[in-house]
Amino acid sequence: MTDNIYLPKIGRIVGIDEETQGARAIKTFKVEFPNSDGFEHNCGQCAMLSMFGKGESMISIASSPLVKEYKQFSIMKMGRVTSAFHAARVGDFIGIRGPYGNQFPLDDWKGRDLVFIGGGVGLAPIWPVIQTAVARREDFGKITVFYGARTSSNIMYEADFEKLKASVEVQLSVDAPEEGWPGYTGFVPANLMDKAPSPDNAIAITCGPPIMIKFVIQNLQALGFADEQIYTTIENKMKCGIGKCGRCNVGKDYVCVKGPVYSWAELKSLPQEY
Amino acid sequence: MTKRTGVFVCHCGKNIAATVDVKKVAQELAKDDGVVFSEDYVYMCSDPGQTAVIDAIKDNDLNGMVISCCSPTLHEKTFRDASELGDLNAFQCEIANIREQCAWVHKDMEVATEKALKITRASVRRVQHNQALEPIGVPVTRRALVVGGGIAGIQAALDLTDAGLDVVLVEKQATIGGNMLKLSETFPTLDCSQCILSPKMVSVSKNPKITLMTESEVESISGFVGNFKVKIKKKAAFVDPELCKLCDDCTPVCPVAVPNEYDVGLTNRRAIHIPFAQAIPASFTLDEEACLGLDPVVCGKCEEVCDVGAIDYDKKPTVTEEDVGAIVVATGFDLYGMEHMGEFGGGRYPDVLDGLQFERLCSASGATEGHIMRPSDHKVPKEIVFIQCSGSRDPENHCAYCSKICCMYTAKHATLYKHHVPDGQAYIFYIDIRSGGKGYEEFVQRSMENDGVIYLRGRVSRVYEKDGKLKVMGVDTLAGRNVEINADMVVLAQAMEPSKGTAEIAKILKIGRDKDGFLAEAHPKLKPVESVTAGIYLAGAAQGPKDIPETVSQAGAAASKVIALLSKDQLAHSPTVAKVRDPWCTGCEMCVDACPYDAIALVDGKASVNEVLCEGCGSCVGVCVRAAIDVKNVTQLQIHEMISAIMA
Amino acid sequence: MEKILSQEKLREWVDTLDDCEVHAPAFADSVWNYARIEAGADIDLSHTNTIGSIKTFVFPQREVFFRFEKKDGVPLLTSTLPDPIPTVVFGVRPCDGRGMPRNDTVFNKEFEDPYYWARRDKLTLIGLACNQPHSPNCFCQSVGGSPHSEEGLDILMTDLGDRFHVKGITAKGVEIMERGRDAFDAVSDSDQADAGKIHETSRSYPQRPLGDLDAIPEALRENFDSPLWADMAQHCIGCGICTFLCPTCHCFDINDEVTSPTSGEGERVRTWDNCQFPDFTMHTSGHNPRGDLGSRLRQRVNHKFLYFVENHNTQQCTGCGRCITECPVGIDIVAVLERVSQ
Amino acid sequence: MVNVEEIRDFAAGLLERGEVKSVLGFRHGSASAFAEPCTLTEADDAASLVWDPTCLNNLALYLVKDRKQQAASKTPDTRPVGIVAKGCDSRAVGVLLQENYFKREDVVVIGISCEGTGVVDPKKLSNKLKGRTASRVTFDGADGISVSVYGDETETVIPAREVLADRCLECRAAAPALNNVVFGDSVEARDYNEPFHAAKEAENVSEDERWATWEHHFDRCLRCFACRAVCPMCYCPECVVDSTTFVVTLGTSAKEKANRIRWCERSANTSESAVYHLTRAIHLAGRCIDCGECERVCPVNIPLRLLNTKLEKEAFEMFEYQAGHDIEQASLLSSFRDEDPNSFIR
Repeated sequence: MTDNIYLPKIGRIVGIDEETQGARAIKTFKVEFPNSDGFEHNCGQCAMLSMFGKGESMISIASSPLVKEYKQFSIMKMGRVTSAFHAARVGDFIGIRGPYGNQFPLDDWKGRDLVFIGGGVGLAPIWPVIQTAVARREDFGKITVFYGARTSSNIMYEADFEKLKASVEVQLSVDAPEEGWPGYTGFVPANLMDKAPSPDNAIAITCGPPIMIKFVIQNLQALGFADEQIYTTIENKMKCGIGKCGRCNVGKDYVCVKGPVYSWAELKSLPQEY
Repeated sequence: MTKRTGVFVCHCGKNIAATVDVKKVAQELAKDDGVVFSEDYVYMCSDPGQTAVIDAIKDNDLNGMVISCCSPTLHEKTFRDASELGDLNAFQCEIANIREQCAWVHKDMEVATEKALKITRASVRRVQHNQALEPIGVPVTRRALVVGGGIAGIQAALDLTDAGLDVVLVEKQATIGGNMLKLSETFPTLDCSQCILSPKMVSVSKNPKITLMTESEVESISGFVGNFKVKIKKKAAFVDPELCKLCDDCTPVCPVAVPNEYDVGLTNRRAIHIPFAQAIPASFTLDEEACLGLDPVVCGKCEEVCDVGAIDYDKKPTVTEEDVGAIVVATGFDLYGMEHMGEFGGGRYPDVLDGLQFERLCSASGATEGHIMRPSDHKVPKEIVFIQCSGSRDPENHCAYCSKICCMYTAKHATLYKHHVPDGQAYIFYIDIRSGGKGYEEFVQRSMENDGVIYLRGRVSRVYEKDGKLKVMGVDTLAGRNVEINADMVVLAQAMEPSKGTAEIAKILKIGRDKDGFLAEAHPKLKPVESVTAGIYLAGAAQGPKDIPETVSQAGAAASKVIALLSKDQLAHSPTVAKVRDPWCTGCEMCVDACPYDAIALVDGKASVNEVLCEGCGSCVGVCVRAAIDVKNVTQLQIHEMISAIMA
Repeated sequence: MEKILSQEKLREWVDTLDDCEVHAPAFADSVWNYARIEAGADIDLSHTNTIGSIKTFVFPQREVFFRFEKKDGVPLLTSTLPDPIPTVVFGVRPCDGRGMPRNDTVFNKEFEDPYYWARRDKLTLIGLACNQPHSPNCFCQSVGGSPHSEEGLDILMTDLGDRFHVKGITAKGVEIMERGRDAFDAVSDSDQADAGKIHETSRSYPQRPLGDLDAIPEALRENFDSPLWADMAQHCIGCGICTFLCPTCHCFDINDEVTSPTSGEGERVRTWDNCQFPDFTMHTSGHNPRGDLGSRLRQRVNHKFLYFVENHNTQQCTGCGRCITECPVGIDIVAVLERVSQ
Repeated sequence: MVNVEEIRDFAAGLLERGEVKSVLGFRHGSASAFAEPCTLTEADDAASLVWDPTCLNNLALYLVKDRKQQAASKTPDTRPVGIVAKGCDSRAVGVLLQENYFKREDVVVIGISCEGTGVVDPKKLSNKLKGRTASRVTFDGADGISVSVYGDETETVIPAREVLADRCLECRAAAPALNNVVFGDSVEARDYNEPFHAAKEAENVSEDERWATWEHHFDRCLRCFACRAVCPMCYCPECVVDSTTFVVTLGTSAKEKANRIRWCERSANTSESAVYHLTRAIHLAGRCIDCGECERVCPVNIPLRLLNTKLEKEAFEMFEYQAGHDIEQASLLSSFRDEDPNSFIR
């Protein structure tokens, strides 16, 4: 008999970090597989997380594939399922299906400079790429991470950023002036223009709010990045995660299977329906 | 926020514990999601019980609690107060009623326990979605309105002024006094009605804190408890009471005679008249409807003869607006119409009278100056039949309820009759005698024993006139035979019904009425003088049939409720009010129409709730097909949660 | 295998399938629909097309994936994979038959859907060729099918008046025929000729043309941003009739249905969903990539005539015409394609 | 008799003079004999308007749609809309006016009297034609409907009463009372069925049988929601019994979304579908104007009209209330009378 693709594996929450507060708070969950039936994943892939009785949500896997002990998910409190996650405690059980979707072609980028541009919770999908790239530091050229949050208290993975600074260039920004803020003040696309990374032999990877992505891509193009040098991930409402339920398609592609990672060149060829 | 709910299951001695396994309820609920504390105790409402609640709140850092005990009407306040003492918002405390709604109505312990569990669980699910709420503070106007100037209204007004409050007393008729003014003697002491009422009426007229408005009616009301605005319409004062010298020069010249309502139609009066010699206010008045047209060209005779110029036909009705903080409604009763009693000759034969007419016959101030005689031929009736329950206790044809006072006043009538006509014979047809009250039973016995009144247990089927007599066809069920009496007079103890204006005033004030048309009390036992609208209280026979002592007590009770209400600078209005969920509202206005308190209005095309006016009754929730309105802490979500907890 | 079955022997054949669930069209509530045939009951094959399509046999409107409960605090999941007895469906119109391989594709692809296949593997489809179109909205031939298409069917029957021509197409079909071999007669040349003639006549009825099928994808691509869509969807009411009745529409929703709110027990359930419903693609944030009726009509048409063609090289439409006939407001997929192609 | 040319001229005039931004009417459909809705914006297009016994739709639905579109639009076009309305349809406009959905001046009601007949019931017609499809359906005199059959173009005249929709047989207001203009004669006496005939018939069945019937119907329901989607009264932004419509705005919090009540699940099983249909029926009590659209569109022929007319009958018999008859009247659900026997606010 074939595997039942709809039957989730059981995961256990082993750590919860409160990343940001507020109405749309973000928490990061570390999840283990107590039945040692976990799965391997690639950078950029997602998993369908369940709170039994509430339902499922597609969430990007925010930990590096190199980390085997647990998977990490950063979840913004948005609706029924995510609220249930936010009410969860360490030790609670959840369901996981996956991994789903394609991946960032990290192997194709050997020897190139990497520019990561993230905003808000949009850092989560590209975080495993950053982590993996840092772990394989010698494979890549210059690595720069741009990240912006509304305020300094909204910065995700704050402690990890400190470690990151040892091996890559980190450019943090906050939207509005704050006393004692050492980094850039202003929006991410502006910070990007300000620092103007070179497009030569570089790949730009961006994720964040739609409006941020729009201006980041405009600015990247202005800096001379070609469409093929720009990568992003997109999201749509998903129910099955396996290209059957019919709702997440952008043109002929089901994002859950063909996406979520697209180069700007690929994305441009699809209908603007996401 | 993580739910930390506490559950407290009360034994209520054996009241609950005899039927419900309270320990099991507490133990089972301890396993429920979010329940961090669950215990039972023998008397939760006792001092140690409340202390345990307060301690448990603090020790377990509760953010919600359910007391599983008796009805919330009994102890919701008790436990909400305890909740506050434990630093838990009072509205995070809910009562699960497992006594009245479970233990008392079941016998099987297993079943009752299961039900108690579900009731409590539903409340737990509800309270877990309760919001912390703060009472809404409302300023008060320290002034009261009394509607109706009968004994109830008079008593309430006087009691209110005793507490230092200003009172507006509104009476529809030209004089205060109401029905009591028409009575001769009162049971069981047979003291003179007017003698005990008149001093009170004079007190009203002399009381500087009472603004007396006769010939006036409440036209409309706005505002809310503590802050009503009442529009009062006063009929045109064609006779200026300040100028009127009570000389009575005007009535002889008046060409119009109409039945005198004060004498229940037994006598006539003129269009210009004084209702009654001791009327308060003491003034003549002009009956606008009877008068030939208020037009000097047509008549104008009374104006001509009035030396002091007290009469002015050009006067117009006036409308004044009064600010009051509370209202007592005491609109009294009327007797059920004689025209309904065709089988007893009611409305057909002049010698078939109703109780009030008989009172007038007995009264020294009445048409016959206290001599009992037949209206038809002024002969003294030698045989008189009283029929009790005339129009009462007859759900098929008339009023379903018992009018309560008729047994007593009929006994009084028969006694008075015997005092006036010692050689006459009085018969009373009755179903049963209801003489509960101090000295009442003795009074009835006396009428039988001392006055030889013949009590016939049975119904009268028909009364008809034959050979100048009223033939009363009845049955004596005790003797088991038919009875025929050739009576000279028949007196029907007509049912009491709310006075004619009661329906109108109930509508204007938006207070409910019961199925019989009497004003509805907020709770039949625990809130007998409160109406369903906050700040409006009930007194007297408009709320239900009652005699004078009861009426006076209720009037005093209503007054003390008003005094208590207006003794504060600010009123705390319950915050469990309706709240509109804007995106869902389509502005259909159904809730606006349905709201009995006028608390909802459309603002920019969406319903908007005036929280001070809202009583949280939920009528709006019921009519909103869009589910766009909720009552706080009784939200749809909470109801859904409760239903699913019960159905699970 | 080809055989002849006289009308009166149909029952005899059906009776040999007593270990199967047998379904056939039945007229009830003023509408033809599939109904379970109890043992010994007659089958009426005089039907037009059924209102519901045969997809319900493999993709029921409600499918429980698994039950969940808590055991010692740990979620315990119990799969509810169906294990049905063999099911035989009579009277499948060829358009519906052609829908089945298209559904197979969807439920196969990268991930095999065990619930679909558990039912599909046990399903035998006995088709009935159409001797004439049932409605002016039939357009099977315009999408590459035919009134006697064998695609997707295990057996094809042709009504020759007093008898059926019965052709076993798949091994599964032949096996079903074998079981009732006593009921069948051998096929004569004249039977073959009669069947051929009926097939030919049935093809000759005029059907609504779609023009050049191969040109449609390009037309749809070009008109993606056309204001035509909003115009054509102007009277659409956003109901689910077109997709729920469609033999190839397969979109679904997955929800948890809690059966005991106190213990948290419940079921994860798949239900039909519908690209015409407003929440179909609505993100939790409220953003909706297909927020208006025009874009939703475009999605339905594009899915069938563009995306499916791009992915699987065939239309996801078999011309049954249900969506046209049953649309309460006259939205007509043929007319839509005509307008887009102009 | 209704002269369709007059309707066309009137509609064209409205558009020409700019008195309306559009006219909602009927035109020939591309798919079958049945007319379909159309929205005219140019006077020249008025020639496509038709009037025949297949003009089934209650176009008031599109007034609701327009109102929703204008509310969502940054540049709303608030000019009035013209609508071709039968008697029942005009009552729908009446209810929408009672419920403040728009104002009287926002709509120009082009009333058409159904005179002695009404519109056909596609299911009855289909039964009549033994499953075959009609290719042409027209009025034939005062009490006749002429029908041509697909694949066999001979014309048959059928007595109207045999194929008219039940609601037309029971109709009490064949001519729209709420109108700016009426075409056709107001026919008072209509010798068909008494009002609520079908509902009364259904009541004459034992409780057990009734339950069995409805269980059967609810079990068949596909939950395609066409009945709700086609109903002009079902204009709620969010339907309380269903998760396919819900309001999410930028201000909608995660908590509100998480706490959204599922009164009924998405599963199309008997109990969930019963909750859906019964709740809908209750929400239409005193609002339903018996246009019969819910029943007409049901692909599996659930006799939904019975549910609604049953409640309409109760409203009429208990409170003499008829939805949409008096646009000044308070809605049934929100009004009470002092003499109502039950205590209202306790």
